[in-house]
Amino acid sequence: ATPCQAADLTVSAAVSLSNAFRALAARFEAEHADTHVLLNFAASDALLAQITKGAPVDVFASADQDTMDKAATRQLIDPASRENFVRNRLVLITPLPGGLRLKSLADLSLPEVHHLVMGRPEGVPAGRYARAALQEIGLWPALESRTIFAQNVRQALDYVVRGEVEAGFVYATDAALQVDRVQVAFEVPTGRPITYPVAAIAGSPQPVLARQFIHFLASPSSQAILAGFGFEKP
Amino acid sequence: MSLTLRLQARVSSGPRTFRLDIDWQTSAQRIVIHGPSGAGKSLTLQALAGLLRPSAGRLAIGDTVLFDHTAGIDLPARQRQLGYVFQDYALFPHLDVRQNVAFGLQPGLRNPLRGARDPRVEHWLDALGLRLVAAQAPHTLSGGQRQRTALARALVSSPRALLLDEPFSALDPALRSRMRDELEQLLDQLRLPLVLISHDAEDLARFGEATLALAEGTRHDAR
Amino acid sequence: MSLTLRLQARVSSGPRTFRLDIDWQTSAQRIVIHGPSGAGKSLTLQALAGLLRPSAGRLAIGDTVLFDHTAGIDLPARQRQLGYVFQDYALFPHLDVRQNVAFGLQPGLRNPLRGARDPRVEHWLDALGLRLVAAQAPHTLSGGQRQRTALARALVSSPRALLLDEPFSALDPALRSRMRDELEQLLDQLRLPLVLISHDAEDLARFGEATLALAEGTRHDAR
Amino acid sequence: MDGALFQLAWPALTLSLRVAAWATAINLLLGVATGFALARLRWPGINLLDAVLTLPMVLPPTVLGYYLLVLLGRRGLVGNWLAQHFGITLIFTWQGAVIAATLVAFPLVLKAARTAFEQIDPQLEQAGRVLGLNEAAIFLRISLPLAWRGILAGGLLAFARALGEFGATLMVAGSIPGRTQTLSVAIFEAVQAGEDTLANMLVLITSTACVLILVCAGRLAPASPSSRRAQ
Amino acid sequence: MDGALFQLAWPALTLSLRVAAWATAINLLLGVATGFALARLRWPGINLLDAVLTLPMVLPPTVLGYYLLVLLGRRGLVGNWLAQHFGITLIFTWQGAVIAATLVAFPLVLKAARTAFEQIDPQLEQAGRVLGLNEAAIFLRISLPLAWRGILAGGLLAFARALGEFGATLMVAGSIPGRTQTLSVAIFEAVQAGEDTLANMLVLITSTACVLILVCAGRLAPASPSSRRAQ
Ligand SMILES: Nc1ncnc2c1ncn2[C@@H]1O[C@H](COP(=O)(O)OP(=O)(O)OP(=O)(O)O)[C@@H](O)[C@H]1O
Ligand SMILES: Nc1ncnc2c1ncn2[C@@H]1O[C@H](COP(=O)(O)OP(=O)(O)OP(=O)(O)O)[C@@H](O)[C@H]1O
Ligand SMILES: [Mg+2]
Ligand SMILES: [Mg+2]
Repeated sequence: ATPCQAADLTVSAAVSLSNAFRALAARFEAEHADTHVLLNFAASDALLAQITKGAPVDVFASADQDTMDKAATRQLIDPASRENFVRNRLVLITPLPGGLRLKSLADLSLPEVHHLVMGRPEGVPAGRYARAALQEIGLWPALESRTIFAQNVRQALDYVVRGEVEAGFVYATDAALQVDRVQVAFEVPTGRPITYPVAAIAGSPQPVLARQFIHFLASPSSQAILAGFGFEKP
Repeated sequence: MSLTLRLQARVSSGPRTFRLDIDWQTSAQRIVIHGPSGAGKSLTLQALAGLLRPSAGRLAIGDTVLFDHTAGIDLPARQRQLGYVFQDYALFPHLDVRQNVAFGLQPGLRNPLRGARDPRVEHWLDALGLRLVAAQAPHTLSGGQRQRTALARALVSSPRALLLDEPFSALDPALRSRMRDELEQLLDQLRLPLVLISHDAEDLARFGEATLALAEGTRHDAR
Repeated sequence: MSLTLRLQARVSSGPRTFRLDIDWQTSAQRIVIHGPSGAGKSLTLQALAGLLRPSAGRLAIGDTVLFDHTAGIDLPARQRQLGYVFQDYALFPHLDVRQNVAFGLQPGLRNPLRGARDPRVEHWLDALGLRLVAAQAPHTLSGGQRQRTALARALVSSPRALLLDEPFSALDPALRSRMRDELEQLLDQLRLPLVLISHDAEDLARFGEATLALAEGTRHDAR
Repeated sequence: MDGALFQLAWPALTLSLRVAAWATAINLLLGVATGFALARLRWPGINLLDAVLTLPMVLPPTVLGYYLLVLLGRRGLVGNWLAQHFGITLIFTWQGAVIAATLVAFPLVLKAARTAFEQIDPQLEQAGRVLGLNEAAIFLRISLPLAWRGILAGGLLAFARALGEFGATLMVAGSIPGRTQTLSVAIFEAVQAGEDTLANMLVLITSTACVLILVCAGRLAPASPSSRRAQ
Repeated sequence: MDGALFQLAWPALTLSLRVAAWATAINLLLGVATGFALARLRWPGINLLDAVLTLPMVLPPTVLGYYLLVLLGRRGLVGNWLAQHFGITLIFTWQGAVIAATLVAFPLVLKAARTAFEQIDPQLEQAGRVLGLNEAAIFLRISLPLAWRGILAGGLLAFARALGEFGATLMVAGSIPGRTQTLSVAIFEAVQAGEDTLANMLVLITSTACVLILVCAGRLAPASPSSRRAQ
C-alpha cells in the first residue's frame, strides 16, 4: 500500500457529480501547486460504507442530506466543515420523439402511462423525493403498481431514453445529458430543496487542504463550472 | 472373395514420417497379415476400415469397392459394415461389457440399456466366456477379458468381413485355441471373409489361406 | 532369491467380487505365473508392486519384506524399487518415448527434458529397437513399440526385481526371441530376480525356474 | 423466518431459481453445441472465435445489460422486430432476466464443454463409426456421455453465476417485487438501503438454496466410469 | 485514440491487466491445490465443501465487496490486524482490487482443476509410484501436466472474470483514476455519466486486449498430446 503523500487529497463524490468534479479537480490542482486530487466516484451509500469501514478519504460530497446525516451521526465527518454546495431540481421527463404530453403529476394516472420509473426510494434519493411528491397529492397508492424502481438515476434515465416507460423522475442535470432524446415535462415540487452537502472527514490527515477544497467549491468560478453541468447555486 | 489392397498413405509425428505403400491382390477368403512390429500392419487394417485415408490406391473386398482414388470413391467407415477388433480394443468406458457387445446391434440414437438382453449378445458372451463379467466396466477387466469383449463386439453384428488386429494375443493357449475354433466355425457358417493380423504360427497355418508379409510399410515377401 | 507370496485380497465391481487367495513360496530366482485369462495373475503382480493392498498375508522378495499383515509392514510402492511392465503399458501420454524411458532415472520434481540424452536410456532404446521412434508420442506408436517402450522404462532404472506382465505378447516371433535374449542377459548380469506373467510355452521353458499356475484366484497346479 | 421476510424472500427465491434453471438449460444446449463445434472444427481462427465468445465474462454485467437494453428494448433492433411480429416484449419480464443471465453465464458452459470434448480419445469415436453409427449417434452415444462430467461442472458454475447475476438482469428486467425481482437484486437493494440484517438473511437463503442444488446436481454425473481409462 | 481518452484508458488498462494477472496467478495456485485435494480426498462431505466454495459465484459482487469491506476495512477484523502489525491498508489500493477479483474468480479455477484431476487415469499415477516417485513428484510430473489443459481453460475464464469484475472491486478499492480505477470501473462510470461514446471506446479497448491475451494464453496448452490416449 502506498501511503498518501503530503499533497494528496482524496475526494469521494457521488457518481452524478463525476463530470463536474473532474473539471473542478483540474482547476484546484492548478491553483494549489504540489496538490494532487484523487477522485473516487460511487453511489453515495457505497461511499458512506467505505468511509465507515475506514477508507482513507479526506472530503465527502454526497448527493443527498440523508447520507451525510448518517455520516454525521456516526461521527465520521467534521460537522463544522459541512456545507451545501449545489442545488438540483427533480423533473419529470418523457421520451422524445413521440412521448406523452404530461402537464402535472395528476396526468400520471392517465391510462396511457403504462409504466413510470423512479429510483428505488430505499436507496436512491431521487426516488425518495419522487415518492414523497406523489404521496403529497395522494396519487402514490394508485401509481405504485406501475412503477419501475431503478437502482440509480442513470438507469431511470435510460429507460425513458429507450422508450421503455412513458415517464420518469430524474434530476435536471441528468435530463440535460440527453436533451435530444428526452423532454422535461415539468419540474416536480419537492418539500425541501434538493441540495448536495460536502464535508471534511474527521481525522483526515489533510484538514487544511480539505477545508480549502470545500471553500473552493463555493467560489464563483467553481459555481460557474457547476452551472455548466446544470447545477444551481444552493 | 477377393481382396484388393493397393494403397499409399503416410502418417507423421513430429520429425518422423511413416510411409505405407502396398500393392497386393488375392482371391483368398482368409488372409493373415504378419511382419515385424512397426511394419504398418495396423495402419493397413485402419485403411481398410476407413479410419485412415490413403493418398492413392484402391481397396476392395469382394465386389465392394471401399476406396478408389481415381474413381473418387471413399465409402465412409460406417457404411463399410466391417467387424474390427482394434489392437488396443477401444472399449467404451462408460458402458459395461454387455452394453459394449450390444453396441453395434442398435443403430439408433440411444445406447443399449444396462439390463437389456439380446439373444445374439448372450450367445457371444457365453461363447467367449464373458458371462461372469458381463456387468463389469471395462476398466475392471483383465487383459484377456478386454480382448474378448472387443472380439464379441466385432462379431455380434454380422459384418460383411472381419478385420482382427492380433485378437488372441492376450489369451492363454487353451482359450486361444477355443477362440480359434469358435472363429473358424463362424467363418464357415457365414462365409465371412477375414483379414487377420497375427504373429502366431498357428494362426498363420489355420487362417492363412493367403498371407501378406509387411516390413517397413511395404510388401516384403509372400510366404 | 526367494519369493514369498501369501496373500488374500478382493476387488469388486458392482455385483461381482473377485477373491485372490494364494499361499506359495519358492527359492527360485526366476518365476513364471500362468493360468487362464481372469485368473488373477495381473492382480498378484499388482499386489507385489504395492498397487493392490492385500487384506492379509505376507509378500517378500529375497530379504526384503514388502508386506506383512501381522507385522504391520506395508512398504509403499515407490520404495519397493521394482521394474514393472503393466499389461496395458501405462505410458505417459505427455512425454515422448525417450522421456518415458528416462522417467524413473530422475527421482526429482522435474521430468526429463525432451532433448536430453542419457547413455543408459540410449542403450535400451537401441537394444529394443526404439531409436527411430524415440521422439514420438505414445499415441502414435504401434502396439509392439508401446510394449517395448514400457519394457525399456522398467529395465532402465536397475530395479531390485522385475515384474513383467505379458511383456512380449505384442511382438513378432523374431523380435520376441531377441527380447528374450536381451532379458536373459540382463538377468544374468545383474542377478535380477524376475516374476513374469506369460502364456507362452517358450517363456515358461526359458524363465520358469519355478512356475505358479493360477485359476480363479488361487493356486491351481504347480508344473 | 418471520412473515415479512418470507413474503419478500419466497417469490424472489422461486423467481431466481426459475431464471437460473432456464438460463442453465439454454446454456447447456447452446454451450454443448458450440463447445463441440470448437473442439472438432480445425479452422485456423477457432481460438479467436473462442476468445470472442468469452467476452460476456469480461464486460461488467451492468454494461452488458445496457447493451441488451439497446438491443432488446422497444426501440432496439431485436426488440422492435419481436414486438411487431409476435407482440413480445422482453423488457421488464422474467424472460428478459433469463436472457441476461444466459448471456452472462454462457462462456462457462462453452469452455467446459470444449475442454471436455477435446479430452475424448478419438479412437472411441472411430470405433463407433466402424460399428455403423452416423455422426449424430456418435455424438449422443459416445462423445456426450464421455464429456458429460466436464460439461456438468460447467453447467453448475453457470447455474451459480445465473443465480448471482444481477447487474444485467436489473437492467433488462427491472426490479419489480414479485415479478422480476430476483434474490440477488433483493440482496443488493437491502445492502444499498443499509438493512444489513435483511441482507444477511437473504444471503443465507440464497447460499443454502444454492449449496443444496449444487450438491444434488453434482450427483448427476457418474463418479468414475467415464472418467477412467478402459483400454 | 485522442489524448484525453488515452490518458484515462491507458492507466486503467495497465491497472486492470495487473489486477487480473495477479488474481489469475493467485487463483491458479489456490485453485489447483484445492481442486487437487477435492479430486483425491475421499471424504463424504467433499461435494458439500465444493458447493460452499462455489458460493462467491452466487453472491452479487457488490455484496461480496461489502463483506470484504467489513472484513478488510481499517476497522474490520483482518484489516485492523494487518494495519496494527504490518501497517498495511488494503482499502483503496490496487492490492485490495486483487483480493476482490481473486475471490470472485476463484470457483472458476477450482471447478476446472477438480474436473481435470478427476479425469486422469489413476494407473498413470501408479506407474509413477512404482518408478520411485514421491507424491510431490507425481503431482508435478504426472498429474499437473495431464490436467494442465483443463486448468488453463479455467484460468482463462478466471482472467476474463477478473478483468470484468467491478462490483466487489469498486467497493474495496474505490475508483481513483490512475490508482485504483480499473477499466471495468471506468466503463461503468462512463455509462453512469451518460458518456456513451467514451463507454463504447473503453469496451472496445477491454475487448481487444482480452481477446488478444486469451488467444495468446490459449497456446500455452499443448494441442493434443496430453489430451489423447496413450495405451
Ligand atoms: N499417428 C501416427 N503418427 C505417426 N506415426 C505413426 C502413427 N501411427 C503409426 N505410426 C507409425 O507407423 C508405423 C506403423 O505402425 P503400425 O501400428 O501399423 O505398426 P504394426 O505393424 O501394427 O506394428 P505392431 O505389430 O507393433 O502393432 C510405426 O512405426 C508407427 O510408429
Ligand atoms: N478393479 C476391479 N474391480 C473388479 N474386478 C476386477 C478389478 N480388477 C480385476 N478384476 C477381476 O479380477 C479378475 C482377475 O483379474 P486379473 O487382471 O488379475 O486377471 P489375469 O489373470 O491377469 O487375466 P488376463 O490373462 O486376462 O490378463 C478378473 O476376473 C477381473 O474381472
Ligand atoms: Mg499393430
Ligand atoms: Mg492380466
